[in-house]
Amino acid sequence: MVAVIPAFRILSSGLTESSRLRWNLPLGSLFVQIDPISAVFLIPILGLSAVAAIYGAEYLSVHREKRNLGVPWFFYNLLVIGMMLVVVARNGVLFLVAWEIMSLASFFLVTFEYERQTVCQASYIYLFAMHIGTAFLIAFFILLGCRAGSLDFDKVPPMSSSLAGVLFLLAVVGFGTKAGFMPLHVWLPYAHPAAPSHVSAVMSGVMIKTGIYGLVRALTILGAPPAWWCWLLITIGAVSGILGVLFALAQHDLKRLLAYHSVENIGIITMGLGVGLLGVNMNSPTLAVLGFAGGLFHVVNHAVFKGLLFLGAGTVLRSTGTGHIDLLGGIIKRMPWTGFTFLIGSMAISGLPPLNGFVSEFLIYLGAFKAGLTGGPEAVISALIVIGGIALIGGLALACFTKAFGVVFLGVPRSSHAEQAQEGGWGMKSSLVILAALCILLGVLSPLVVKSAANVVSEITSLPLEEVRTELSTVSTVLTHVVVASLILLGAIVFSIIVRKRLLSGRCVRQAVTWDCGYAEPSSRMQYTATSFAQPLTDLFGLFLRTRKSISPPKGIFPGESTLDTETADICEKYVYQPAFKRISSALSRLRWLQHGRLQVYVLYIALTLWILLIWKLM
Amino acid sequence: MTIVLRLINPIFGLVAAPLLLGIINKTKAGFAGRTGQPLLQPYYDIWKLLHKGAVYSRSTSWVFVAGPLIGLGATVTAAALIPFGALPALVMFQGDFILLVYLFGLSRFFTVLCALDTGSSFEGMGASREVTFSALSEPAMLIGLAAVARHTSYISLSQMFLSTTSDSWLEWGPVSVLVGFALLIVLLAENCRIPVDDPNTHLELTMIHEVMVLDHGGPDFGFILYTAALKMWLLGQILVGIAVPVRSGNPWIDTSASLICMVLLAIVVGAIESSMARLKLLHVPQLLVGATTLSILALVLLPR
Amino acid sequence: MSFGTLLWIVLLLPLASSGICQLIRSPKKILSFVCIGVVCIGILEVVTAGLVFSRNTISSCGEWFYMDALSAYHLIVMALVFCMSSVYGKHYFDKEIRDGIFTIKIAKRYGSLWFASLATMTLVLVSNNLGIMWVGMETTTLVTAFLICIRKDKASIEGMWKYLIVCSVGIAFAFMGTLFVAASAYKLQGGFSGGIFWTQLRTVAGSLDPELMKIGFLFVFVGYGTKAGLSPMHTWLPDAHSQAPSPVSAIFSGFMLNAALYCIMRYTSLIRLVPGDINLSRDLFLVFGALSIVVAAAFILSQHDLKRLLAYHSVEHLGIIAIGMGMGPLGVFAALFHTLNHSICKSLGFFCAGRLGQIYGSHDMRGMTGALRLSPLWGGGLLGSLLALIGIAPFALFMSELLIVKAAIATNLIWVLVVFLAGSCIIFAAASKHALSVVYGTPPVLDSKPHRPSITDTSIVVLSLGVLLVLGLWMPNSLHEILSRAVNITEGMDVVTTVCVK
Amino acid sequence: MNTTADIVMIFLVLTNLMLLGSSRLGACIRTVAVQGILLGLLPLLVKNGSFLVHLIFLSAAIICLKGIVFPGLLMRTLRDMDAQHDVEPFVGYGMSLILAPLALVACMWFGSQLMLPVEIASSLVVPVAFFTITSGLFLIVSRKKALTQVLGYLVMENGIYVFGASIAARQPLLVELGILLDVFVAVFVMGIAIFHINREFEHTDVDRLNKLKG
Repeated sequence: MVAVIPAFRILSSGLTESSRLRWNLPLGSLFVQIDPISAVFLIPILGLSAVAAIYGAEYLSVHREKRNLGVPWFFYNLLVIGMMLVVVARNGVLFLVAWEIMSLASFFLVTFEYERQTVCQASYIYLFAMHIGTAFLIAFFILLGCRAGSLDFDKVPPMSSSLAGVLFLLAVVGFGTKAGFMPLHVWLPYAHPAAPSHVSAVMSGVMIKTGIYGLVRALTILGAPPAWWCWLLITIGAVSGILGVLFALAQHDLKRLLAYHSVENIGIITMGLGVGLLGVNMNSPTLAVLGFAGGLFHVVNHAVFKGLLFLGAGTVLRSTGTGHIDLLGGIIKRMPWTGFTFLIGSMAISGLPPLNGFVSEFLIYLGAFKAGLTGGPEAVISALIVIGGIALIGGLALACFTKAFGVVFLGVPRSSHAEQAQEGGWGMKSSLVILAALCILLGVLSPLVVKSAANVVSEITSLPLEEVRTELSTVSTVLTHVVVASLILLGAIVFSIIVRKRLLSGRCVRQAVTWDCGYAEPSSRMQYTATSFAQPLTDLFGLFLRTRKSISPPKGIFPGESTLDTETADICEKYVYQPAFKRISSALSRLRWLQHGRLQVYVLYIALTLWILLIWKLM
Repeated sequence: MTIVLRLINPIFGLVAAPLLLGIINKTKAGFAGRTGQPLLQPYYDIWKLLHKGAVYSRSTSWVFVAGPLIGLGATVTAAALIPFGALPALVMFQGDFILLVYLFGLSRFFTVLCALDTGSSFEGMGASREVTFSALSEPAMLIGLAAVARHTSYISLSQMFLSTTSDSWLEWGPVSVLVGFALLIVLLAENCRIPVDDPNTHLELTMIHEVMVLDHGGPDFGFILYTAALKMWLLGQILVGIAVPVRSGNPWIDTSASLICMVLLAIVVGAIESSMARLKLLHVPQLLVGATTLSILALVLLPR
Repeated sequence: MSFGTLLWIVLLLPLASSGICQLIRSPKKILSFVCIGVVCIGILEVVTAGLVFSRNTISSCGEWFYMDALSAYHLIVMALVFCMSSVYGKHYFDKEIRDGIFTIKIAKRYGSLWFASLATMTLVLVSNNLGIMWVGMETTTLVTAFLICIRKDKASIEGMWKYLIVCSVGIAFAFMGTLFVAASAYKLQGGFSGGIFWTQLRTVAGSLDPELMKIGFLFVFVGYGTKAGLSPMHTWLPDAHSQAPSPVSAIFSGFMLNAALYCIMRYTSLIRLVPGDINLSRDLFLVFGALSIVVAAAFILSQHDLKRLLAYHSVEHLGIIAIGMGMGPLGVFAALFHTLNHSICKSLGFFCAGRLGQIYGSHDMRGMTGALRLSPLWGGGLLGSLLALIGIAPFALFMSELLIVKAAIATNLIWVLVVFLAGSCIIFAAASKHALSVVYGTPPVLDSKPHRPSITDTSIVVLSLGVLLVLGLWMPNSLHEILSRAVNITEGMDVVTTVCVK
Repeated sequence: MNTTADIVMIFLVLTNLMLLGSSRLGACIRTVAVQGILLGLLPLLVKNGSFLVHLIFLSAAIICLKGIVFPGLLMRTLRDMDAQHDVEPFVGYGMSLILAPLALVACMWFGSQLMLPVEIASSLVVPVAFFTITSGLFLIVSRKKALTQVLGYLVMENGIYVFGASIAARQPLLVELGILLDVFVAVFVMGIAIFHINREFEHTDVDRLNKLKG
């Protein structure tokens, strides 16, 4: 069952092979095709699914006696197949079916531990969000189909700008729900923590990327973009990025935190796409190439490091039994492998050189700066948004992951949970190590990787391949310099290590308690908690976060128990969706007097209906 | 030959960095009417520290040890990216300043982790302030550089500096002033100088950077001090590179001009430190956001 | 003529067996007899339908009995639903029998009425004379009324009474409509000898009196619409469905509503040929369909009784079918396809609901949790059927709704589309919330452990879900052919044009 | 002889008014019986009375069913139950009597709207038919006792029958038999149902059957 998935890897080598089978589905044809775009998304899907499967094999083993593990694995494979089908489908209906299979499979995986109340709620929200998204997609595809006469993607005629605009909006909402754009992201922080960790890794790592894929595909279908599309994408990206990382900063639960970071990274990717689209719109190939290459590269990178982080979090969760950050601490000594790999992942997601996260953000930056150089005022403004946005996101992400890693893995244990931590088995460790290695490799080999993106970008932007090649070669020379710099970094570090060894050789190196400014005995409860660590920033952006504090301050000369706890509800959920749903339901419940049990009135309805109709027709 | 030429600049930086601290201290002493410590005191300190033993907290892990080393490495690498006067940078490419900023980020990342590794509440406090302020100063710096890039129409530090000439100043004067101020604020914040932080306060509650390194000792602490000095020097280089349009063809004149400006900068910092009081911590974010606004203004004001 | 006799057999066999039921001595035997008999009749009916498809139409004893693709299609649906329900019913009543509620007296009544209702519904389908068709419909009401209150408690009697009165009134209106149509026929120059046979009316439809036909259609629509559970005439539906035993609810929801709708379709095919207000039927279908969807949404949103929930789902889906009927050939195609899917899916839903109700001792969803843990088969079946009902791919209902959306955009009826999508989203939210709360979570502690489901039960659930799945992914050519023929009949097209759904 | 037809029609209207006005269930049932007999006369009034045999047979059947059997059944049900008269209806008797003429006018207008091939020589046929239907509905809607509703339904069917007989008297037995059978079964079934209700609830107030709602 587990070994099945790597077997699929062969697929991702193919460049453009298509097959169109006759299929009697009403309004559908089984038309699949693998082109570079699909391949780019297919590779992470297969890779990450394989690694996560290796991990999951061990992760789920604790449930073995409790329930039948065939079911989750069945849905796991269904999920993988669904995702593959989504990226290779070239027919609207086939796409929708694959899309729903994917959503449904992941839904059932989320509900793996269905006895827990939180899981029920999460699964409900997830199902609902998916369905809303799908509704928009249905509208999108049917509208497309009615224009084209066929639902095959390659038969779409050029269309009027207004219609294209409508379609674009439909696509943004429909795919954005899956990808987790900021107003539509509500399901993520519920579904990801609820699912088993390897599943959340796959969901967050690759499944939400299918939303991005759909968007890219839609862009290729819809033809030349007007300027407002770019601005829309860039704005959405900036908003999702910044708010995503802010909410992540305010979380106490490790996996919830990671889920919000998915929103953030989707934001970065979207900004990349926006920049690329801007390039297409201003027909400056450099911009287009940088933007799209950056965006897609970030798709791959995010798959790698987010998968790594979720798996790491899973190991912590499984061995300590809690995901609450403030209950953990000091477990790097007990689980060194996990700790190290998680550190790599945190560095990558904070976009620190020389890891892969940096490279893709670097490309997007570069694009933005180029836009700032060349374009007119609106280009400058979008450049400003992107640069400022990513810079702020970078800073905040750094804060967030110093918090996550520092508080969870460093220091001394804050509770008995953290003390009982122990390292996972080989299956888990090996998958972590693989992903961590990938983080480093993708960073160091970035020049080569970027070169390979040529025909993807030309596919999306419909620029001539040669032009894209030349652009990419310049980019990759830049990246080689980056690599050189990181080599210097490595050298410097190694050098300083040697120096330190030399200096310390033969001198006394003692162990002592932490310098505690004269306190007698520092206990683990004196440590700085994650909440307080994030507090300056959460206060600074309190406007968006609306963190609810409940304080009972210490009173009296000999203060007794005093508590402070903070809880940050999702702003969109709390201030947009819940009121809306309340309003709808109250409006509809007005209709309920219709059925209040009086037979006579029921008969009256019929008579009245008839009379009304008769009068309507005879007048 | 060229590679040697390119190597001169970083090496020079590595050597001369602590001097700035010396100058600053001298200036402050001068303002205070003291003779003050000798100019080369920072070198002595570092030397002394390098030859001490070390004490490690029991709660720390290998991260605590790795921190200073990686910080030093990152900063040294950053030194390879910035030209000085006529001396070209060791490595130069499009968007090198992005790498620069993120290298600082890398070193900060590990400093903060070290602080958290000790498990001391004071160091955690310092760490949290550090990340807060840096998260705000990064946009200021990058947008400011974007403005410079726009009016020089280059996106590599070396080329930017080469093309900020006296007449470009005449053309973009106000913008460059805005950017200059923004960068100055960033410099002060990043190096924990007054008005953001007071390097020689002794109350842990008010410290930011100093408090994070309370537990380091011996060579590690030496590395940290040196890294701080180097960082000061590098940011100074950037500021000077943008602010000083001495571009006569003659390398000696240009380089010495920049050198003089560095000294001046140090003196200015010293002056600021001795003339201003430290801001309340709550006001620091406002200062940094102000810097960001300056940069944004600079970028938007640039006509095309 | 053999085929004619076949129709007679299909009609009389159920009557005969309903008589036989009175002679059997034990409830279990009766149930088995019902099961076997209905399956045999069902097979017979399917064979008949097959013959109809092969020979396009069958008629017998002059004009009185007549079948074409439309009625044959419905015949198949009916056979399917009845077979499923009877097989399910065989084990459903085990509990009642153990509790001594299901006495031999009741069992006899159940068996006879069951067969009788089968017979009457068949009569509706095979009769060519609109009057006889009406008689069939009316007797259906009266016969099934007593199936509702198999167990005589207050609630079920109340449900029965409401069902009886509301539907009878409605049916009376339908009869008025029939009379109007007859009148419009008698106004023809030279008179119109003979009864009101659908086939004959169809030939002369062009020259019928438009005014009378119009009024007649209004009456017929309201009348049969009451039986079909279109809002606002649906009021009897939740009461009757929730009170009836599950097999009965299944045939109500699974076929009786469709039978009523079938009658309306017959008239639609006439009214379309009548000169004058062509769009009359279209508008009626659209308005009432949309209304039903909205009302259903409103009631599903705040529903705590599982079977009432399913009943309102029927209102919704009949509404969907109705709006499909109002959207031109493609829409009608989708609507007919949806009829099949909905019948299968809804019957399954009622089966699972009934068994879970027996397990938990009530249908109040607030008390039902962890069904999946308690009884994987029925819990899973309920989850599956509800997911299918709220239109999740790759189940067949998703496909038919997709087709309806397509038809709506093709005929650009955007307002209907908006109502449909909005309503279905609300219903989705509400229904999935209920379904998940029932299926997941931790089960309460029950005094009695649920029995292991028998093999037949398992096969029912698995098969029906499987069929829905297959239909969702692959539509056999034959089905496509049948449906497009039926479409041609309802749309009043004489030349057979196959609907292109690609 | 259309005068006779008119007279019959007027009598029908009167019976309806009595039904709307009276509160005693027994009285209502007797009125319905009278109405049934009146209906029985209708087939004999058909223009150019061909098919005489058939028509006579028909009227005989109707008279004995609508005029004798059903009332008898209902009377028996009434005797089984304790309730003798319909206590406070939703719409008072006076009010009903005020509403009735309005309904009649509406029906007149409606009848004039549609050109029906009437075969009973009276311009009143169609309006009276509709009026009867309406008053039947009104009884169902506005009264509380289950029995009254059955009566209402019966009256409604009578109205339909008037309508049917008047426009389609010449056609084969089909429709009439349809009605007869239907009404027969209906009354029969409803009688049993009422019996059940009475036994379960110890009352037959329909408005107290309102447990199922929402």
